[in-house]
Amino acid sequence: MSTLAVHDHGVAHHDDHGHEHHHNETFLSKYVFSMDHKMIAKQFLITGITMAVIAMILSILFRIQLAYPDKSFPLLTTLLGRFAPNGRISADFYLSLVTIHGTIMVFFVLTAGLSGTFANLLIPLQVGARDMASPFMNMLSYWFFFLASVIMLSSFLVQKGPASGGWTIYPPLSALPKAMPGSGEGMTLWLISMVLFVASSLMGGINYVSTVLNMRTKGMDLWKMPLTIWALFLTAILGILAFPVLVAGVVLLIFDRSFGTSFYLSDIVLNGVQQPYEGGSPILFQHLFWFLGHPEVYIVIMPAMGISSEVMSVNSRKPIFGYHAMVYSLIGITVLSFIVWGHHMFVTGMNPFLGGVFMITTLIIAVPSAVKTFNWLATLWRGNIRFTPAMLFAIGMVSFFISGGLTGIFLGNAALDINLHDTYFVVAHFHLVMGSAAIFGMLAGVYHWFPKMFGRMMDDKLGYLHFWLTFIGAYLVFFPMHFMGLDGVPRRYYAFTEFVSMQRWLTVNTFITWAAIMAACAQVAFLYNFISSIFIGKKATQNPWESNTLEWTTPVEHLHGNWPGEIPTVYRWPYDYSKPGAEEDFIPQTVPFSQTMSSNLPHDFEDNPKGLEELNKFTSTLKANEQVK
Amino acid sequence: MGFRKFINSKTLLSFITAFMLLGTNLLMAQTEAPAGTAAGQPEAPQVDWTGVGYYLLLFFLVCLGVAVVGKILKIYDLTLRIQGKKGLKWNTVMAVICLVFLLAGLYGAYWSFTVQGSMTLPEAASVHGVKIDEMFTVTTVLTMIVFFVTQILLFGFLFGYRHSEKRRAHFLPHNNTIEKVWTIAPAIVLTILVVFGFFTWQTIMDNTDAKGQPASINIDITGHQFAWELRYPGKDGRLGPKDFRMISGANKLGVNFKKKSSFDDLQVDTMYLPVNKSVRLNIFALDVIHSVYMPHFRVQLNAVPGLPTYFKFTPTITTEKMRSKLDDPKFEYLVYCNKICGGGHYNMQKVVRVVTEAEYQAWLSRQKPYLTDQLRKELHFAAAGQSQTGSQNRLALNN
Amino acid sequence: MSTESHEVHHEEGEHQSMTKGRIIKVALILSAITAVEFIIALILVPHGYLNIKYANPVYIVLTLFKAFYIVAYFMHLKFEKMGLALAIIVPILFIIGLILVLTNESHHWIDLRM
Amino acid sequence: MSTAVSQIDEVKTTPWSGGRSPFNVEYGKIMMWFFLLSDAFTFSSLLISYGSLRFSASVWPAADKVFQSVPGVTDSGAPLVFVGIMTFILILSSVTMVLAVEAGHRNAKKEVIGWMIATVIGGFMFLGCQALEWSHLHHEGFWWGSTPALEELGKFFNEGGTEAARHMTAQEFANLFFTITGFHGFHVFTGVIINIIITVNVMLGTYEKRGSYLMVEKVGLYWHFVDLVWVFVFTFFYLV
Ligand code: HEA
Ligand code: HEA
Ligand code: CUA
Ligand SMILES: [Cu+2]
Repeated sequence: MSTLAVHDHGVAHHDDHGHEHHHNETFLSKYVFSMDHKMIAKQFLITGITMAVIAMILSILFRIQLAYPDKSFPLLTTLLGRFAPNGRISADFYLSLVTIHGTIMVFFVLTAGLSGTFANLLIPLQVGARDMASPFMNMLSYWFFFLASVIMLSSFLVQKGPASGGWTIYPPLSALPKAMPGSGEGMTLWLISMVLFVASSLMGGINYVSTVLNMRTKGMDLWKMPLTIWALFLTAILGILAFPVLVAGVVLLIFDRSFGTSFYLSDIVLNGVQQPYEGGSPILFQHLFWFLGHPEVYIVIMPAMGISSEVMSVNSRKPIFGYHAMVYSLIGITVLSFIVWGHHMFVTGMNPFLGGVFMITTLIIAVPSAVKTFNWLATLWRGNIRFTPAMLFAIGMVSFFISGGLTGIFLGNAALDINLHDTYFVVAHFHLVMGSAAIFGMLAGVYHWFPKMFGRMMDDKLGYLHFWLTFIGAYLVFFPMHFMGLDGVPRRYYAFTEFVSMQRWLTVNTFITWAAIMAACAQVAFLYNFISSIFIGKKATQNPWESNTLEWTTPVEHLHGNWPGEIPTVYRWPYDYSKPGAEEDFIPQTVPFSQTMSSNLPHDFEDNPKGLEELNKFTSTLKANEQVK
Repeated sequence: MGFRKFINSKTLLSFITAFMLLGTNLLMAQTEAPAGTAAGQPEAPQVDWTGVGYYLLLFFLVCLGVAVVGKILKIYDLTLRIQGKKGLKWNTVMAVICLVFLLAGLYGAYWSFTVQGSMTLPEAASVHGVKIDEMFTVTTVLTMIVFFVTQILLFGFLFGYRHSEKRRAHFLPHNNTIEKVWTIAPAIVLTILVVFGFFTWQTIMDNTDAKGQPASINIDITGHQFAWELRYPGKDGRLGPKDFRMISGANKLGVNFKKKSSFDDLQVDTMYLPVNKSVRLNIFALDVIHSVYMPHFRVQLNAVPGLPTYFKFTPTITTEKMRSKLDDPKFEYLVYCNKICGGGHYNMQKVVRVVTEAEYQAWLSRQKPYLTDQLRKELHFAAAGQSQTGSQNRLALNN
Repeated sequence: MSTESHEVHHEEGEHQSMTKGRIIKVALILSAITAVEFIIALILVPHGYLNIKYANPVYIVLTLFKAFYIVAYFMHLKFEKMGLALAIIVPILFIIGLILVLTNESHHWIDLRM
Repeated sequence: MSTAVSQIDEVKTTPWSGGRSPFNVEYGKIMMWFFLLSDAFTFSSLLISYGSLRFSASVWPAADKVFQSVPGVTDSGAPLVFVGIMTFILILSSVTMVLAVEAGHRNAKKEVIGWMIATVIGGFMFLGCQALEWSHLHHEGFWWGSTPALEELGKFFNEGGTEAARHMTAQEFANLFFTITGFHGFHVFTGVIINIIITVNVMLGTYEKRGSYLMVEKVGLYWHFVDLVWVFVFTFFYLV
């Protein structure tokens, strides 16, 4: 990281540096402590998938409890031991399951797993760099993430079970070790794991940002970057600015837990005993948490948006519609996401005045989102659509984002949120938009760039099977939840048997659970497809999807520094698909305009007047010739 | 072609077992149901492994089925190719499935709206609740239009513009006018929603008693793990102050009895509310955050330790009326706890009865004062002793 | 997104970075500001020349001045390209949002505790 | 035609059009800047939390009554003198750091070493002072979760306020003071460690070989940032 000399030659110097690193390759330096961004990307992906599967199994476990609240499953006792005495998950452990499920899915799968994988894989490849700005910190970033994952999972081994205060760990519940079993060592481990995780994502983030800023190849100006890069770039910035605030909140929480301070605590009597806390405010934590928390949810969705845009453009053989609008809407979402966090706190005792303000800012976010949605639709319009599995998942992402986003409009309305807050309506909302849309974006990325990562193709048919089962499954799981929410069924409830009014939802719950199990089984198809294709998939060609972006100009066999010779220069934007007058229906970014005179448009030379003149000359001569004939 | 390996692959076997171990439970549930109901005996009931095996078998069969179908398709595909035909066009197949999904999905959504939609909350039983419900209808209409239009377009395009060798996609990078349109259109829709919503919110959250109308009834509701405590004002209509340092066995809420106003406060177990009288809930929590959630009145506000909050509303439908409306003689309004607060979070309810003014007064007169005889005795010595605990070493108590 | 215009300024900015002389000057300014703060805290306020209510804003303004000098000269941001400067300064605006909200909240907490 | 081609294919060479750093800044420095940006957010949130808790309190200990001692010299009657010294030390060490960087630009190894050592010493002195400050407050009875006895509290406050309120805010004050200055102290400490490492590297001539003292500049950035944070901590804990 500490090589460089004179500023101006930063890039150049970096390259030969990039090579120095990888002379003699041992197994350790190639597969374990690798500093090659492509390998690190794979590490992130595989860890991410593992965590995803674990979190999914957790969700199935607590779904079973919700579906059969008063039945006993001896197997659970066999699997979970003390957490499920005589065949039933205990109330506290149910909350642990939900909490860890949420935490893993949001942070470990969709933050590290998603950004980590695709930022590492795509940024250097698509902007034309030899490697990340600092391969070393990149490696550290992965290993911190790995450590965090291990610690998070290890909390299942402590006596009183993992953290169980919900993934939002509101104090006092999370601050008072005696308030519930999960707030003991489990919560401590959660906090430690989270600090490591933030360190990891910070190291990753600054790396991505400086790579995109500094290491673009010749000609790759900001308006020639693929939307994936834009999305990942802005995501990284979001992370850099949002996570530190969580750190502050967590630090104060740790002190409250272990050093007798009272930042978040006041006037507390825990089962009859006065606690000596005065003057703190639980609301303070909620502000600090959601100042991260809301940007976090966009950290989760924006890479998925970028990936889907790219995949949809490639597979409908059509330029993405309104490239500039897409970029500006991404920027808009990035900025807005920092001023809406209060919409999670409408009824938590926040000043109602602020509630009104946050409601306005929140609903504004729908506008850039609308632009994106409609642009996606316009991209499909009169396209020539190829249904690769990746394409299907990208489309699924759009469908889910619309459904989930629209429910967000209800929640964003403070007045309506009074009755919807913390009901299953919220659960439905964020599963559609995050648990489904973002996951589908990630899966689209996996199917699309698998050839780039592993040099082999995944099996299409299994991909189709996986998609339809998951797509239908997810809708079946999450659509009915809205109506439970509208009936005022609260979330984080261990059983709906205690309330007469909720018992009639039991059949629906059973149905949801089986739909979830179905969707979960569908993941077997994915996992089998994924693993087997790594070893026995059919070999990939260099540019299997006939795509324009730079990564497909690299050889199938990975090599450090990505390109054997010079890094190619970029001449055009990444979306010249089905350009009239071109013989192929795609023109890679590296093809100079002079080779495609017949297909050039004045629009291509907006910032190159000389070029425009030449083009006009050329066209006029063409016309002249025609007249001669 | 993956399917053969799909069946006889070891990696897969392990996955299947892993997943099926989860899928198995239903059957055992039936076999073990008695054990479950008689859940009290310490030793865990035995796992019925035949049940597990049964489900494993089932999954195998499914995989087999999938594999066979795959094979058949493959062979069919080959025969077509041998006959020099194009072979099976998966792309078209997918396009068709998309269309099918659209139609099925639309029907499914409709079904869900009608059937499950009818299971949702009855009409709002409070003044502001009605406003919220209007708000809700407007939002639903607008968003559902968007929902159906966009989804139909999405899947319609998928089918309509599926790949074909003859066509080329229409090169259309951008079109500023239409982009402006669909930036501004949602902006307008949202402005409507924002303005409408903003004023609704303001009116609901404005907790000051308007001049002229009588002051609203003050009721203290205090959450703790895992129950709600209620305190009503006595004749003076005022609630005495509280201090968590004064909490003791008999004085659960730490009411401060140095003040006169606390002497006639009442302790009640069911929340009775007079219909059409404005009520002001003063919301407290003793240990962790809870949330007073009364969905039928569209009322919710968190109970935060150290930060008293309050919510003002006016019930409009008596319990009786609501029972007849829903013709469910056992119907009760309820307070739920709607903020995760520990193991008992899922069962922290309190019955709310909305009654006529007369009934209310009658009921009120029957309630016992908070200041029980036992508490009287206790107070003489306890009052002093209690306040000390406040300033002990914090670490000791913390963990 | 284009900063061509600043290139020129930058080029010489790079090489005429911080001379010893300027360093000393900035150091003196910083000490001076600190000194002023002490005078306010130890003389003006105690002897009632200045009400604490007005002193606090003054402190904050002076602090911001110090911050400016440290960032601009010691951290050399003044001589970097405008682009970088903006990239660092603009995000700080979000902090202001947090400040506004939490000040508002803290006053609300007082009302609630009444 | 060939000229035409060349012009049509001509690639812009403006700062943002790739092939170079748009800021003419080497990537390591950009990374350092963004790291500092995010660290700035952490400290801001801590200070904002401090602010919100303090605003919502009725009374607050008066800085010039709490910080009255100059360890070793006097135990009271010298308000803010000691912290003045601390501040001055930190600013000085910041100055020496700039001088080291400036020397680095001239590739003057000897000078760099000299200034770096000066900086390290400054850092250690600051940490020492902070240790003294802490132990003093600790002896007076302030600590995480503990305050001086109720009757002694009076002397730390200007205006009235009930005894309960005073006890409460004194506690809040102690918690916030130790947490935030502690967090800052931790940054200073890491800064000193890094400085030492860099100094050693300079002595070994690592950067001389490399032809540039950029590394010194980067740690310089970090060190100034620590100073910057202190400026705010100082204002909000000792003055306001
Ligand atoms: C990927 C993550 C993601 C995304 C993208 C969103 C997007 C949005 N979310 Fe979501 N949200 C979460 C994840 C996400 N959310 C999570 C995890 C929670 C729960 C946290 C917890 O408590 O555990 C949550 C909770 C949550 C709440 C708090 C609910 C509560 O606890 O009471 C609110 C309230 O305002 C909200 C609002 C919104 C809004 C307005 C959007 C908007 O961005 C949506 C914008 C998109 C559209 C509007 C659809 C497309 C647009 C069109 C088709 C144009 C036409 C539309 C109109 C004209 C209306 N969300
Ligand atoms: C990405 C986020 C994500 C995902 C994917 C899921 C997936 C699921 N969730 Fe999760 N859930 C959360 C995030 C997520 N959830 C959060 C944040 C909470 C709140 C926690 C809290 O309250 O504190 C929550 C809470 C929550 C609840 C509420 C519990 C309660 O409040 O009592 C329920 C109830 O049914 C539920 C169910 C499910 C189900 C059935 C699935 C599954 O959909 C099951 C079906 C499986 C899939 C749809 C496939 C998923 C894909 C993979 C696993 C493959 C991975 C591969 C790659 C990523 C390449 N979840
Ligand atoms: Cu009480 Cu949840
Ligand atoms: Cu949000």
